[in-house]
Amino acid sequence: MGSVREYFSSIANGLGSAAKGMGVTLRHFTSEPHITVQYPRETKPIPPTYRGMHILEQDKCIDCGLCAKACPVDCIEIEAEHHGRVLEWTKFSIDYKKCIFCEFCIPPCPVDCIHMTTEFELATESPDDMVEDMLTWTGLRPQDQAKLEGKTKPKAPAAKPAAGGGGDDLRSRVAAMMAKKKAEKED
Amino acid sequence: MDILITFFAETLGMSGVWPLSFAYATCIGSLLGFVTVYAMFAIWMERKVAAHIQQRLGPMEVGGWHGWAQSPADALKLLFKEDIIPDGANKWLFWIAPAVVFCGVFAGFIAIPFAAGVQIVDINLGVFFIIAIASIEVVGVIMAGWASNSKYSLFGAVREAAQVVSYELPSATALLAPILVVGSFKLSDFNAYQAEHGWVLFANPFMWIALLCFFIASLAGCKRAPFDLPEAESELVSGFHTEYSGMRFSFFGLEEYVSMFVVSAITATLFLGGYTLPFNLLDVGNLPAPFHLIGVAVLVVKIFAVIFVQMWLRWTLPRMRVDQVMSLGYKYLLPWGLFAVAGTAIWQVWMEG
Amino acid sequence: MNEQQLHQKLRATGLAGIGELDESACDPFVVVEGDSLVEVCTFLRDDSETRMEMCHNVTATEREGSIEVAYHLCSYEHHHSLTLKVLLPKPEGDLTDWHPSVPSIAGVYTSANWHEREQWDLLGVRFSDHPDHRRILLPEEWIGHPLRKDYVYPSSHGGIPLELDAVPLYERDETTEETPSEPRPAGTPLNQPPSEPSKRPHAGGKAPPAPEKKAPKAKKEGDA
Amino acid sequence: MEALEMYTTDDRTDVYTEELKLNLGPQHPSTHGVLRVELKMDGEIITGSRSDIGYLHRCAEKIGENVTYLQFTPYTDRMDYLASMNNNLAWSLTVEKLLGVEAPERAQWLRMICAELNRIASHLIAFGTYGIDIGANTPFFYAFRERESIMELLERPSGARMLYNYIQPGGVRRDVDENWVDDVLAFCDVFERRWAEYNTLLTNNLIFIKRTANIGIVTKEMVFDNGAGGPVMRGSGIKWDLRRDVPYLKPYDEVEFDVPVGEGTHGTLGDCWDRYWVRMREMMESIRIIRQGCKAMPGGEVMEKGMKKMYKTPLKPAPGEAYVRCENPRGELGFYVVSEGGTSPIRCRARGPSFCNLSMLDSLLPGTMLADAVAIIGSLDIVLGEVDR
Repeated sequence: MGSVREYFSSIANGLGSAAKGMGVTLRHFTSEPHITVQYPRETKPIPPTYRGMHILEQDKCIDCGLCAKACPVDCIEIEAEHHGRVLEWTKFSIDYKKCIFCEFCIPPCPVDCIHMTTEFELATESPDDMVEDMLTWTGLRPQDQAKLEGKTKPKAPAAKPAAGGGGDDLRSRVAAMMAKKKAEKED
Repeated sequence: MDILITFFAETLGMSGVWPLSFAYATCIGSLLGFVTVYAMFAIWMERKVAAHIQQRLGPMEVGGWHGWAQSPADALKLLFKEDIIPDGANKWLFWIAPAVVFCGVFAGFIAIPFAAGVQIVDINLGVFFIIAIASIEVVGVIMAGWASNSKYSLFGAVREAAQVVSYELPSATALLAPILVVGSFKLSDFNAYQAEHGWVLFANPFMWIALLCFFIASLAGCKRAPFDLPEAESELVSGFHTEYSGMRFSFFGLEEYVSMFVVSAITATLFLGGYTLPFNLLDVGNLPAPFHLIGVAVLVVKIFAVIFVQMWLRWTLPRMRVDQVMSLGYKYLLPWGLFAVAGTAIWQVWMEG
Repeated sequence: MNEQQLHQKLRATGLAGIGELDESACDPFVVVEGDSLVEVCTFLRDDSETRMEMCHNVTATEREGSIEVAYHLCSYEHHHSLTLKVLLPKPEGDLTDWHPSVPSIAGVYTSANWHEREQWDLLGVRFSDHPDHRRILLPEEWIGHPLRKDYVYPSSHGGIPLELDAVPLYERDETTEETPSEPRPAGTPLNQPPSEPSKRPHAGGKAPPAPEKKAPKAKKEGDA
Repeated sequence: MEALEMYTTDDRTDVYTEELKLNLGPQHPSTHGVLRVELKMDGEIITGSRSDIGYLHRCAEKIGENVTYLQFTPYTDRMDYLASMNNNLAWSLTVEKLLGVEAPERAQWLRMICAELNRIASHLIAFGTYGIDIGANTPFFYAFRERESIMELLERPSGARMLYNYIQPGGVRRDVDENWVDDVLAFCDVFERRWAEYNTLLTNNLIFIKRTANIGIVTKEMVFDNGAGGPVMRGSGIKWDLRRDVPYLKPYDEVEFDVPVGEGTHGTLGDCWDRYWVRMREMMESIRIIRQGCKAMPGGEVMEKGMKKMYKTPLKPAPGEAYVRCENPRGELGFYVVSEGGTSPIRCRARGPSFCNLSMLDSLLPGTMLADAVAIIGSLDIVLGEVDR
C-alpha cells in the first residue's frame, strides 16, 4: 500500500507545492513594486566613499611618484620637470584599461592631492581614450613662469588641507572638481 | 466562409473556382496578419508578465508606452539579420524546417470557431483535426534538429519527438470527456451546447480532472515550462533551434506562441464556453453579421486568460527531467484522463438514464 | 596533538627518512625524504591517533638552491594539522629541462591528484606513479613551467601574440611579415613589459612602466 | 553499466545506443563560467566524463610573486569574485600571521560581519543560479534583489560593489558610517521574510525536489578523498566548520551558531538537495551571526597602528612561511605564503575550495542524465575564477 499512498501523495504534493509557488509569484505580480532602475534616466545614490575614476588637484601635487609606486598594475604615469619647487608638467595619466580601482594610490599621497570620485561611466569609443589625462595644464602656467623668472620664493599654498583630509570639505571639493571636468569634457 | 464566397461570386461577379480560391486567400491572408500581430503581442505580454513577476519592468523604451513596439522592433531586427546556415548542415532540410513547423501549427486555425460563422471550415472531427495537425510540427522539429549538424540540436529534436508523441495520448484522452458530454466532435456544436447548458466545465465534477489533464498535456505539447526540455536553455543551450538565426529563428518563436493560442482556443471552446458569454447573457451565436465580432472578443479574452496561466506557470516552476516527463504522461495524466472519461460516461448514463 | 607530538609519533614509527621538525619558520614543518613519503602519508592517514583524513594542499616552491614540495595534511577528527616537506636540491647548470621527481601521494589521498597536476604544470615537478600526469591549467602543448624563476615568457602561443605591446590582431596588416619579438629577459614579471631599469626608485622590486613601445614603432617605420 | 542502477525507481530501458561525445562548455549556459566537460553519452545517459579547466587562468600566483603583500589583496578579490570579502580575509590573516600582528578588536568584528554578509550574497547566487540550472528563472531575480541590498551595504565602507578590497592586513580599510549597523540589522529582518519565500517557491517544489534528490550523491569517503569542503562536505553529513572548530577570528568563538548538515531529507544523504539545503540554512546561520555581531561589536580602531605605514612603505615580513585556512562560502580557502624577507613573497599559493570540489565531478557524472549533470555542477557551486586562478 505504500506505493499507492506515495502515488496519491505525490499528486497532492506536486499540485500543492506548485500552487503555493504560483501564489508567491502572483503576489509579486500584483502587489510588489518593481525594483529595477531605468538606468540612464534614473540612477541609484552612490556613497561618497565610492571608488570611481580619479581626480587630481594639480596645484598641490609635488610629483613624488608615490601613487605610481603603490599601484599594483602600474597604470599611473607621471612626468614633470622640477625647477626648484616649480613644476613643469608634461604628463600625469591613468590608464583605465589597467586600473583595478583598488584605492592604493590614495593613502600614500603626502599632500593629499589625488582622490577617487563617484564617476563610474568609463565607456569610450576607442581603447586609446581609456588613458585619461589627469592634468589641467601642461608646461608652466604664467604664474609659474613669473615665479621662475623672478626667482621669488613661491608662497606656500594659501589653505593647507586639514591633516588626513577627509570630511565633507574634501567631498564637496571633489564634487566641484568632478562637475567642472565633466563640463569641460562636454565642450 | 460562405459569406466570403457569396461576396466574391455575386458582388464581384466571379465564376468557376475563383470565388472559393479568393475566399481562401482572404482567410489565410487575414489569419496570417492576425497571427503575426498576436505573436508580437504575446511575446510582449510574456516579457511583461515575466518582468512583473520578477519585480522588473521589462521592455520600456521602444515605442513609448511600456515599450509596446519592442516586439515589432525585434521582428524587424530579425528580418535584417544574416541568415546563417552552419557548415555541414543539410541545407534543404535546414531551410524548410521552420516552414514545416509553422505550417503544422497554422493549419490548426482552420477549424477554430472564433464566432458563429467566423470559422473557415467546420470540420466534422474538428477537435481531433486540430490535435492531429498540430503534431505535424514534430516533423519539422526533427528536420531542424537533424539538419543542424549539432548534437545539442539533435538532443532537442529527439526529446521533442518523444515528448509530443507521448503527450498526444493523454491530451486526446482528456478531450474525450467533454466530447462525451456534448456528443459531437464538431467544434461548433460545443458552442451551441454551451450556449444552451452552460460551460462544459460545470457539467460534472470529472470535467475538472479532464481540464487539468488536458491543460498539463497541452503545456507539454507547446513545449512550455515545466516541459520545455526540447529547448532547455541550461542543458541544451537552445535545443533544436540552437543553430538558427534571423527570420528562420523567429519562425520557431512564432510557432511556440501560435501553438499556445491553438491549445488555449481548444481549452476555451471545449471547457470554458467558447465564444458564448457566461450564463448566455447575450446570445452571441445568433446575432446579425457585424456583431459576430463580440463572440470573437469573448473567445480571445478567454484564450488570453488561459495563455496568462501558461505564462504564470512558466515563470514559477522548474523544468522536469526527460524520464519524469514520460512518467508524468504515462503514469499520471493518461490514467487520470481515462478516469475522467469513464466517470463522465457513467455520470451521463446515470444522470440521463 | 600539536606538531611536536606528531613529529615524535612519526619518529617513533621507525620509518626511514624523517627529518627534524623545523620551527624556525612561522609554521613548523617536518622534512621527509621523498622515498618514504608515501609510507609516512599512509601512516598519518591510517593511525587512529593521527587520522589525517585529508591532504589539504600540495605546493611546490622554488627557492634559491632547491625546489621544495610542501604537503599540508589535516585531521578532521582530531582538529590538528601537519606540514610535510620534500626537498629537491637543484643540480648545476641549465635548469630548463630539469624536472625533479617526487613519488605521488595520489594513491593515498585522491585529493592530491589535481594539486600534483597543477604543481607539475606550473613548476615542473614530476610526480612518479601519478595516475593522470597531464597539465591541468595550461594547454597540453605549452612549453615551460611558468612559476619557475627563470621562466622566459613566450612571445606567442599557437599564433596568438602574447606580448603586451604586440599589435592587436584587428589592427594587423596581413601583408607585413611577422617579426618575432625578442624573448623576455629571465625573471621579468609576467604582468609587465620588458623595459629599461627605472630612474625612479620603485617599490616592491618592480619595474616601472615601459617608456616606449618598441615593436610596433619599428614596424611602422618599416612600412613608411 | 553499474552506475545505471541509480535509476531503479524510474523508467529506463535496456537499449544502448551508439556512444556520443558531447562537449559541455567552455561556453555553455550552465557550466558557471568557462568549465569544459567532455561527456560520453549513451542517449540521455552519461557514461563517462572528463573535465577540463584552465580557461580562466590569470596567473594569480605568478603575479603574487611580483607584487608586494599589500598589492596582492585586490588580486585575491578576483579569485572567488562572488566572495571577495572572504578572500581578502584569508589573505590578510596569512600576511598577519607572517608578520605576527593581530587586527584590533573592532576590526575583527567588522571583518566577521562583512564576511558573513558576503557569504549570504554568495549563497544567494548559488541559490539563484541553481534555480536557473533546474529551469526556474524567477528565484534568480529574487536572489539578486537581496544581493543588491548586501552590495549596497558593503559598498558604503568599502567603496566597491563586488571587488571590495576592504579587509587588509592589519585590519579593515576604513570604519563604517554610523547608520551602517542599523541598516544591516534592518536587512536581516527583511531577509528572513524573503528566505521563507524562497522555500515556498523553490525549495519545497516537488519538481525541484525530484530533480535534485538522489542525484549526485557524495559519500563521506568521497569528501575526504577529494578534499571537498564547505556545503559540499556538510551536505554529506560531516559536521565540520572551520569557523566553529578552528576559529580563525576571535569573534567566531563568542557568537553562537549552528553548523547545518545534510540529513538526506528527500532521499540519500549527500545528494544535490542536501547540499542546496545546507546552503539555504547557512544563510540563516549567517544572519544569526550578523545579528549577534552587530550587538556585540566594540568601538575603537579598525586598523593596527603600526600597519598604517604599509601604504607608503611595503611590508617586509621575516623569512618564513604560513598556511592559513578560512571557511569560504564554497569551502576551505587556504593561502600558503613563503617569504624570504623581501617585499614580495617567493611563493604565493592559493588552495581554492572550488578547485577541490570540482575534482570530484568526474566521479559523480557517470550514470546520470544530461539534465542531472547540470544539476550536479550547479550543486557543487563552483566559481571558475577560483578554480583556474
